[in-house]
Amino acid sequence: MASKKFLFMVDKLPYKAESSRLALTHAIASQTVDIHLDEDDEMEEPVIAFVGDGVLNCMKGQKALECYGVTSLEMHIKNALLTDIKVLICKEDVERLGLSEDNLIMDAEDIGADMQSEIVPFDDILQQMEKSNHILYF
Amino acid sequence: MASKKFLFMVDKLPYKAESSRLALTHAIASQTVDIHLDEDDEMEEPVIAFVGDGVLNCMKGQKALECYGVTSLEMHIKNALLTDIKVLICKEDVERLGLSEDNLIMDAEDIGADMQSEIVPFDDILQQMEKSNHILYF
Amino acid sequence: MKLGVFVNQYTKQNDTLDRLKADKVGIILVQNGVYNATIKEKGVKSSVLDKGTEVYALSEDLQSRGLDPSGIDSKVKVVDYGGLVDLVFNDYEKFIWL
Amino acid sequence: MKLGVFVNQYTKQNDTLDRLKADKVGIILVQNGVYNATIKEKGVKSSVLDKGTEVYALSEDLQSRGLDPSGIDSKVKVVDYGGLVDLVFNDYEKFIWL
Amino acid sequence: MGKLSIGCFSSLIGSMTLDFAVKLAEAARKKGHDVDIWLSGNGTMLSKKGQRKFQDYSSLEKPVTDLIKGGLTMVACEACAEARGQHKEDLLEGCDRKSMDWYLASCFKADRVIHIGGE
Amino acid sequence: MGKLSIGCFSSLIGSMTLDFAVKLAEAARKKGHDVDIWLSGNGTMLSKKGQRKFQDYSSLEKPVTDLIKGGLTMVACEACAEARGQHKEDLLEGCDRKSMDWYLASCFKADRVIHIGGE
Repeated sequence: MASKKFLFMVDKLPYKAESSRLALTHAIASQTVDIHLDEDDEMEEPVIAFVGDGVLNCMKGQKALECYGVTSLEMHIKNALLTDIKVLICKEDVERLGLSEDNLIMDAEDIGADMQSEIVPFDDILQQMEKSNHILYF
Repeated sequence: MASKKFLFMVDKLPYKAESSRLALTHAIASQTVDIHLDEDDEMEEPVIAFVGDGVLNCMKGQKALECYGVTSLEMHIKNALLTDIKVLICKEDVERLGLSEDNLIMDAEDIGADMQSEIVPFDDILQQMEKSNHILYF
Repeated sequence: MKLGVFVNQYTKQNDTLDRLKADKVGIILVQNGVYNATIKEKGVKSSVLDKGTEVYALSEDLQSRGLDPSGIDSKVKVVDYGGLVDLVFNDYEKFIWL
Repeated sequence: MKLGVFVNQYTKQNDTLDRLKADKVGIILVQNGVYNATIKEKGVKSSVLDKGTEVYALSEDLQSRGLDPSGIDSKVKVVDYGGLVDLVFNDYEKFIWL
Repeated sequence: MGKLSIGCFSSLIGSMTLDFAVKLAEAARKKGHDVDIWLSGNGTMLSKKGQRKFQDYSSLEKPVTDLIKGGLTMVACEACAEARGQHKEDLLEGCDRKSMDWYLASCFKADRVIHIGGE
Repeated sequence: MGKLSIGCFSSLIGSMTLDFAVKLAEAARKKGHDVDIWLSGNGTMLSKKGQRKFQDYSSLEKPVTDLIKGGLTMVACEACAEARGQHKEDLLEGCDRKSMDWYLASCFKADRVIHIGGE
């Protein structure tokens, strides 16, 4: 039996490249990956890490649906939390950009998610890079 | 009778965005714009200015055709000179990037063009911006 | 020359923007350019705000990104698409999109 | 972790690249990333060259851009697509594309 | 009332740049201005008919079709479209295809030009 | 011999990123490796059949078709393609369309993954 771990990393800004949105939808697709795997293969719950200016994807109160008719990154991040994906936000970048937990999507309780986002030092993200079999850097 | 002047500016690198290529093909298309204009309208010979890292489009010896089967920016710039388009290259950026006339496409004599490129201070390009009716910034 | 400069990226530095010396340069923050209106990196506001005699930011793009209008630099005027059309026809003659 | 980092842009600064401390980081310059192998801005070579234990540049991308192989920093090994495939399978385990 | 020419060189969906162009055009039309839109490079993707609407992707076929019906002129670069496998039969209703000189002429006749480059 | 999965999220033509992916795949196939290519986001443009060849535009339909005939697997994201107006009948011969989980499974089974993000 093989077990593998994937890390999704995002350093692109939202609403300019499609990257951050696709990072989230691909990570969430891990829910249904089983149908393509051998019976004894298993994919571990993926981790998604926002680094660099990519942490701006995690800002609260995004009104993209109202303004442009397209789901917000906020909705995608909440869906990720709902599907028990670990969401990491790089502490150094949060501080550099003058942000705090108050500005960021730290949970998705409103849609019933238990999982919470975590603001962690880059070193923790580096550890995830080391532990993962593959890194999908969006 | 109306006479109008267009400035094409390029600050994007070659072979990453299609921008610089399209700047040149659009500028060269001014040759045939007459068919869409009123009889007494006239478009002045356009100017194309490379600024910022965009001056790297002007490097000599590009082998894009050999390596990737696609015409090089060098061929496009030479075609622009052949059609008497004024090609300006920003002096400040040429110097910043450690380039000189030796590295850059300064003429297209090999295909019979009389026009030569000119390395000029940004102030000259700013003057062109002021004199032009419209600026197409690629 | 009344030049309207669309800044569509959260950009730290742009050669052209740094060098512009038009009589009247207006900065129009759109798309990810709107982060320049609110984010203070290491406590310092974006240098883009110092370039133009006027600075505008598109409200729809601020809202989409969850940027709080109360956190916007006082120099920045917020406009919607309708206001942008008026700017384009009434206040500037030429535009560049950086 | 043997990490291969594709640098595909002529980039002045990248947060992730700055922070990497992998045991073996190899920098692979492709597309406009190859300018880092030759261009010295204001006489100073690109800081990207100091990040990896090994630095490679793709020959096809150097040639496409008219970059003179003789001007390439001595630290940089030039590889073609075939050489790149060997790097991918033999020298590194994971990759990121910046 | 004036005439605005918008050149779009940016790709569909991800960049939201075509969304910007379409919303700007809508607002300009509402105020009675004439608007031309030129699609070139990856921008020609907007001229492909049959774009399916999903909420996760920005979706522009409907607002663009409405704008064209209301008098906006939209033209795509023929060569850029063909190189992407978009042929005449793929073209959005009411949208035309021409060569690049059309865009220059549109700018020539315009009071204002907003040229939006590629990615 | 190993297996390489390449994910491409970048647009056709302008960026030359798909050219990079195709040339890397060619070189890997020549050395006997298995290669999967996943096209998502603007990368799905590569799965559109009928791309016309011009010398001013990079042109990939022929090399990609040859690679597929030679045993490479290429799959495009179905939703990303539909949102761009590319339907089943537009699909390049030999290329398939699936949902995103297919790519994750391809990476799962691969020895090496090169994931190339969007613009």
